[in-house]
Amino acid sequence: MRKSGLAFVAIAAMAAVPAAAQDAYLVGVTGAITGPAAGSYAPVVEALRLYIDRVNAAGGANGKPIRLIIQDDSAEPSKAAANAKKLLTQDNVQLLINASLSSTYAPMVAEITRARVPLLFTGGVCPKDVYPKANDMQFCTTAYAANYDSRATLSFVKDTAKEPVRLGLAAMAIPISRGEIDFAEELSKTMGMTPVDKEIIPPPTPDYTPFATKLKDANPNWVYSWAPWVTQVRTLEGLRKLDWKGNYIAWAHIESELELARLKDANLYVVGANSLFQDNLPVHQEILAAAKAANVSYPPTQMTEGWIGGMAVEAAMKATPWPPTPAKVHAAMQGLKIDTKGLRGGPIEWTADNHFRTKQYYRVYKWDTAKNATVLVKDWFAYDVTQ
Amino acid sequence: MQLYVNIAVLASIYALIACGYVLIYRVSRVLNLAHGELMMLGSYLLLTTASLFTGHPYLAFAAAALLALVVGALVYLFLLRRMTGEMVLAAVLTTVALGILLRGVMVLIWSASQQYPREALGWANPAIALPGGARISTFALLLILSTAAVYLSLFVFLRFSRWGIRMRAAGQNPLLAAQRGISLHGVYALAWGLSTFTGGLAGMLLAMDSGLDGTMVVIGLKAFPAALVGGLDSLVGALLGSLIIAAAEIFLIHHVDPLLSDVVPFLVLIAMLVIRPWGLLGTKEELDRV
Amino acid sequence: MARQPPLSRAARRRMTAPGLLCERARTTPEGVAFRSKHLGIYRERSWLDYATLVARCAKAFAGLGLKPGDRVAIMGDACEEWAVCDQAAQALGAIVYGIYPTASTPEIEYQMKDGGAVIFVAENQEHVDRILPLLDRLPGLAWIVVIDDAAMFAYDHPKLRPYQALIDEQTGNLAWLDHQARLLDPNAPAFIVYTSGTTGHPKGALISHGRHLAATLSLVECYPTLANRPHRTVVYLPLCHVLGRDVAVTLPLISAVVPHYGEDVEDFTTTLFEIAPTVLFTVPRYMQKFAAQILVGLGNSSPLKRAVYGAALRLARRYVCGRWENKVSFPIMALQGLAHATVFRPILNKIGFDALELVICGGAPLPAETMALWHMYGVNLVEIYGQTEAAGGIITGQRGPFPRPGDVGTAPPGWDVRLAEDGEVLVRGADLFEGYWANDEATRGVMHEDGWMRTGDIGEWRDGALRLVDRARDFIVTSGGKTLSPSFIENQLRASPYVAEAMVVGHGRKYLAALIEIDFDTVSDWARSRNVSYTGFTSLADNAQVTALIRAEIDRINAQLARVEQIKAFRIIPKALDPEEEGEPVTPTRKVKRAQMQARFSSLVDAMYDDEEERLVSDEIGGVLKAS
Amino acid sequence: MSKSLPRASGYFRTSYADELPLVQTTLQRLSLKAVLLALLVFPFFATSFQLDLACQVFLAAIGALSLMLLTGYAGQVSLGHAGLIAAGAFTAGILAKELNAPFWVTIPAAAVVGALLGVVFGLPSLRLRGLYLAVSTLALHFVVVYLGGEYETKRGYSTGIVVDPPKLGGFELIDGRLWYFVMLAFAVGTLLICLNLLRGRTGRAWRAIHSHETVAEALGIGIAGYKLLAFVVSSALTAVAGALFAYYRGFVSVEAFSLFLSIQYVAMVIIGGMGSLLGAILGAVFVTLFPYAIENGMRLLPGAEKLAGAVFAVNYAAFGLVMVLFLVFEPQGLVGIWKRLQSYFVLWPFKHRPLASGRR
Repeated sequence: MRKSGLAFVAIAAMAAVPAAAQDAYLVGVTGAITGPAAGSYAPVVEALRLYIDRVNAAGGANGKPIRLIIQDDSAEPSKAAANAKKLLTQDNVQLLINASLSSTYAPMVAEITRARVPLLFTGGVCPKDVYPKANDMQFCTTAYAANYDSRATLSFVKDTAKEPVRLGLAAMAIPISRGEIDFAEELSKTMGMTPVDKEIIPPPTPDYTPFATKLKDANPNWVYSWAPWVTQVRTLEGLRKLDWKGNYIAWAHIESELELARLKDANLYVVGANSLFQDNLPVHQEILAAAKAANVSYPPTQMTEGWIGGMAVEAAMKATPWPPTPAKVHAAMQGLKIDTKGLRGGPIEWTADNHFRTKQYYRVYKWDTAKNATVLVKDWFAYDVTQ
Repeated sequence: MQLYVNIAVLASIYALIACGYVLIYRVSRVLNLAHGELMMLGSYLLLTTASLFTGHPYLAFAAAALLALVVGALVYLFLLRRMTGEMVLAAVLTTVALGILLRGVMVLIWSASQQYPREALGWANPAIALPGGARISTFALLLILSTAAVYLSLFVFLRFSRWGIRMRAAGQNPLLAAQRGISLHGVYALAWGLSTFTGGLAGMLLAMDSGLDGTMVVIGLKAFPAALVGGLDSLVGALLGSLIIAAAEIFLIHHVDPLLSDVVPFLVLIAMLVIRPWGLLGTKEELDRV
Repeated sequence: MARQPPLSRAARRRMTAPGLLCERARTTPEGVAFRSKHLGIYRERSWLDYATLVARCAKAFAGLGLKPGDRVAIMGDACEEWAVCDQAAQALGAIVYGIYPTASTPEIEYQMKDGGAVIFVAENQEHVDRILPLLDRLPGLAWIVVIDDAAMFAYDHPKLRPYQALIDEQTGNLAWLDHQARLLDPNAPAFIVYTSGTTGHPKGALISHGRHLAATLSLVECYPTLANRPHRTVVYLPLCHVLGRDVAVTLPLISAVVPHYGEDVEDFTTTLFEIAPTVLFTVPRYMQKFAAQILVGLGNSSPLKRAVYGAALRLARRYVCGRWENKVSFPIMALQGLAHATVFRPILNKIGFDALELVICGGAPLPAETMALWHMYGVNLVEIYGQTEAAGGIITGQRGPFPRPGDVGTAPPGWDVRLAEDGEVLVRGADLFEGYWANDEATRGVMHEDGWMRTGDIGEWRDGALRLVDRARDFIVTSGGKTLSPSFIENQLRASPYVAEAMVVGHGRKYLAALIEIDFDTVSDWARSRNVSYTGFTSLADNAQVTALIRAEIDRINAQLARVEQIKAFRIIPKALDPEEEGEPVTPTRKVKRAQMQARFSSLVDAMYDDEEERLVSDEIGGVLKAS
Repeated sequence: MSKSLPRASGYFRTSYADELPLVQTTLQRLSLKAVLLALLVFPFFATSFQLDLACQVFLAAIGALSLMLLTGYAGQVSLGHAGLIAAGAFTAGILAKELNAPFWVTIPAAAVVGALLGVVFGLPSLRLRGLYLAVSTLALHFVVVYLGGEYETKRGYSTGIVVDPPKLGGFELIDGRLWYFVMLAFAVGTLLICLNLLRGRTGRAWRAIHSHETVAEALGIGIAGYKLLAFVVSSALTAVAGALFAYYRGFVSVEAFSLFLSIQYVAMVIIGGMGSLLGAILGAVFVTLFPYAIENGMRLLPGAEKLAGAVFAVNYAAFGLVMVLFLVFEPQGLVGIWKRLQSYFVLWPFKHRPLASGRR
């Protein structure tokens, strides 16, 4: 009967349901902590946890701790749906957080719409639903803003380019990236640029050179990529390998600070909404100290997004009178103003019909070979989020 | 010209990975679906040895390659050996399960972030200009050379060395081989070791060229159609298959739609399976039932 | 399945079996007469089907020229065609006798000559092969009817007739059969049963229609449940044995017992399991065998299961002692109920015994230990005592339920039983056999003019019940002058699960010794569980560890015996006793023929005494040799 | 693999029709009733999360049963199961989205699409066997997923197609308990379809093909027809599961149908125990619930809170480990354990069946 022991252990473990403590604000998190996409989302969850730990150590919100219940969805939509169901119905969380790939959004939205619990996106791209006129239940803190990002990038390109822009575009073969790059392609035409080539690159590919070759053959002087960091950087490396000397502009993912220093590429620009650690603001020191204390497995420079997410959670919970209910949290979030302490160009403000932010700020960084350091190319410039 | 260089690079990547599938399938008729994970493990091992032997990059590289060999043999001795006599499908699923286990363990040890073993070893990767205006990165060139070296030594090893002949014998007729006093377990362990070694080598070189993250597993799987098109039990076939798949992929990327590159290897594969199920150079065989 | 109207013996005596069959077919045509497994399913035969089959078979026999008074021999295992042929022949006024399917060729020849059958019904090709070489010496034999002609395609003998074809071409029906049955004289002989004597040639006991029915009624009188409610039973005893005939042919006619035939007698354990009979007629050997299998099976079970079984058995021992005394306290009863539900019932279920209401065991002495064990398991096992010469009835029977083991009960009404001066059991009644077939001398040997019949068994009365001591002539007088009953000791030996057969010797010797046939199944199980390697029966019998096992068994039994009764030496015979083989010292019913056995294994017997002498000597001198 | 005898004594068959009933003994009948009762009562005591788990199990069971039919009985290996589920889900999603089709149209439509795909998936089986066949189905999986992805992107449903809950005369099927019964009904229906197919001529033909194709052909079994039939039936059932998935989760997206899903289904079949419908169900239960079990199990460990960051990697690894252990130590699968457990009680208090030899 030795072999059936396994089964018994499994059954015993199934039977054990953790007792839910009801003296805390309950926040459910589902994120891509394992799986191929984990590199971009696990640090977010880690930072979120660190931040909330600090909040709790400092007395929590309204004298009550905030309890994070974290689930892993490996970026699988069905797992995310199941997680959401569990967090909503078994743990009775008052707020749900998504830190995963965009493919997990739809199933989670379906769940929260039924349960009437607010959903906060902290890891991936902000869905259109949080833009005005916002979906009642969805909120977003992440830097990414579909369409605004491309607008900011292309306007920067237009301002920076000294000659007519022949724009190359690179996307990853996932819908969200393709959609943004398609938008950028159309936008570039209206801005007087010439899109010369668009590469849509399947996610796992052993060699980016073939795509880079095709891109290079179209002879662009600027290449814009808005995709997961892997695709952005590998395409760049492929182009450089082929001796392409043009300018490359990409989205500033959480990895970008370390990557700029690694690549040391004079013509690589990154556009982003977060300030980098080289600014060395007090909040950056705070993050570094916390990460060091907790001995985290991810570089602290990748923790900005999660930290901002934590700030949003803290602010939301502090604005929610005890005892909390999803409705109260929701009401509190409708008019929340989150001070990002310099991590962003301005605060994140939510209104009844704008759950994104009223102003989206951007900055452009690049590597300066002379200084051997990352430098700010363009300081905060903002777009009003209206439509 | 660049196109042909690209084909050469991609084909060598596929070929170096595919020979791992072939080595194991040839001797034990097991399809190792954990090859991608073992490949990734090889590159992570390099990361670790790089930090252990700081300042001695060659030593670190050699140690990692040796470790990969040992890991492969251990995988056979502790796991797949127990699956002899079970359904082939069960053995294949065991390798899948091993892959899942390895993935979890690797995230646990090395986290899921991007890693750059080349920087850890302190090597640069300058591009080299080739005649005809084409360019190739140092490590891509190294990869082509390694693939050539690996295939050459495998041919020599299988044809002339004592253990190589044993391996071929065990692949052709295990029963007869065992009766002739060949230690089947030894041969299988060797095959697993060599397979992981070549896979690990591929992983390391790839990681050196472009970095290391969780997607490497999938790359391991992409080389699989190459092995199958060539014939799962033929090394020359694997080489040829890799070339065909790589060429098809690159021409499609360049002239049709880059998106197709994901599907095309499998379309080529289906076409192959319909025409010659046992592959271009594979042996026609009565395949095992489930 | 209508209840039988209670009919007296006198009324039965005026009937015939074919007549009763017709009556049943008329009154309950749809009632199930028997079920017979064929290609995986139990075909149900209604009384009308049965009667029709018999009618067609009888017509076929008539077509083959069978006349009243002719003899028909049937050789084969129990199967529905056996019963149909038997009834068909009887319906024509012919006299039927069965030949053991395991009989040796000389035995077949003797019985064919002695009985003088004109039709030989063979179950299958195997039996045809036995009879064909004898045909030249059997001029009276006109036809050979083969029941199962599956393997008969290469046979082309003018006397061969396939049963199915014979039946198929006939159009006999109930009315015709009824007509035939009315022509029968109830006092006319119906069949012969050859008694498998342990000495000399078998003798054919001639039994008439009416008396057989009346005698068999004694079973129903003793065990009214047989007629009071529907019962399932399994037919596996050979039909040429009188008990087998009772179960398969006669009892169904006069009670509510429905026989079930298995696909093959060899598979009767499967049949038992599938049918889960409510009554079972059996001989001690099977009950010993089943018990041994259970014990060995339990011995191989896990310690937990064994412990649970052990606890249940201890309880059952207390319960069954009380049960025999008819005083059981309520707590014990409740606990026994628990033990029964959790342990014994699952055990019985495995062999299809869990629905048993009554097990009737006869034919040979049943070891008291075996009976007690079954009582503990909750099986109502009763012992009957009968003889072929009692025409299918029983001389005595334990009524039960759960009678104390050790006796064979009391006589049913209609029999007078008394003991002769030398203790021999004598019986008198109206329904005895007619006499031995063509052997008046033998008949006179057992039938006294005053109506008392000698049974040849030694008995004694104990608490009003008959207790059998021994077969009259089987006594051992040791050289010490002690008169001992070997069968008593042999029964003790046979109660061991590892002993299939035992014969105690010692006539004119200083002490008793035993020849042991090991039970191949249980001993080989035992050997496997202990990694004792063996190749077959002989190597197992030769094995030193097996010898040690048997020695331990004998030592255990010796402890319960008086000093003079103890077995001092034993030998395991190197070969299984096979009744099918010619000249084997065992009857088809596996009774040991003492003289032949002793002659056959004389070297072993002598060795037991020689060896013993040597051992005694060596014991004496052992110290001396070692000292030097 | 003929039908075994009843496990208790006293059940004999007097006609061949008696062999057909699915339950033979009283004990079987009683336990079946108990299981059914438990299944019917469960939703009234379960939390919504448990209901969700149950629904996942039922969905997985439909898929696993149909794969078992194909792999465990007909002997045709398939790694394209996720592709078929995707096909069903996309059929339902697209029809609901584009044509506003009600679910009683989309679900049969999914079955039809599945059946058609089954023919396509099955065609290679006429030439291929074993691993090669598995690989060809794998290739088809990629094709299906590619097409689905193209549809998503081209129509602008970049994060998946949202599918509205099925409506029945103005009543929306959203309640978890109701879904539970719907899923249960579909799962039981699938089980009955499988049972009925397997105990008839079709099932016997499949088993014959599985054991030996040439011999089966010599027996007059139309190999091609029955192989294709296996693929068609299995694919149709799987596609229905996909359509249900689309409605239940309320969305369809290519990311939900990765290769890993196919592997999970193969794992269900093997961990459950090849060649047993019960095995498919047990495998579905195990593979679906096991990750949650590990998660809960990990929580029970001391200092689990400290490990929070590593928990999920450990979960992932543990899933692989348990699969490995199962394959190595329990090649008969869960059904092997179940049978041992069952025979422990059926044979109680014996270890082996006594009198089994049939010798006298």
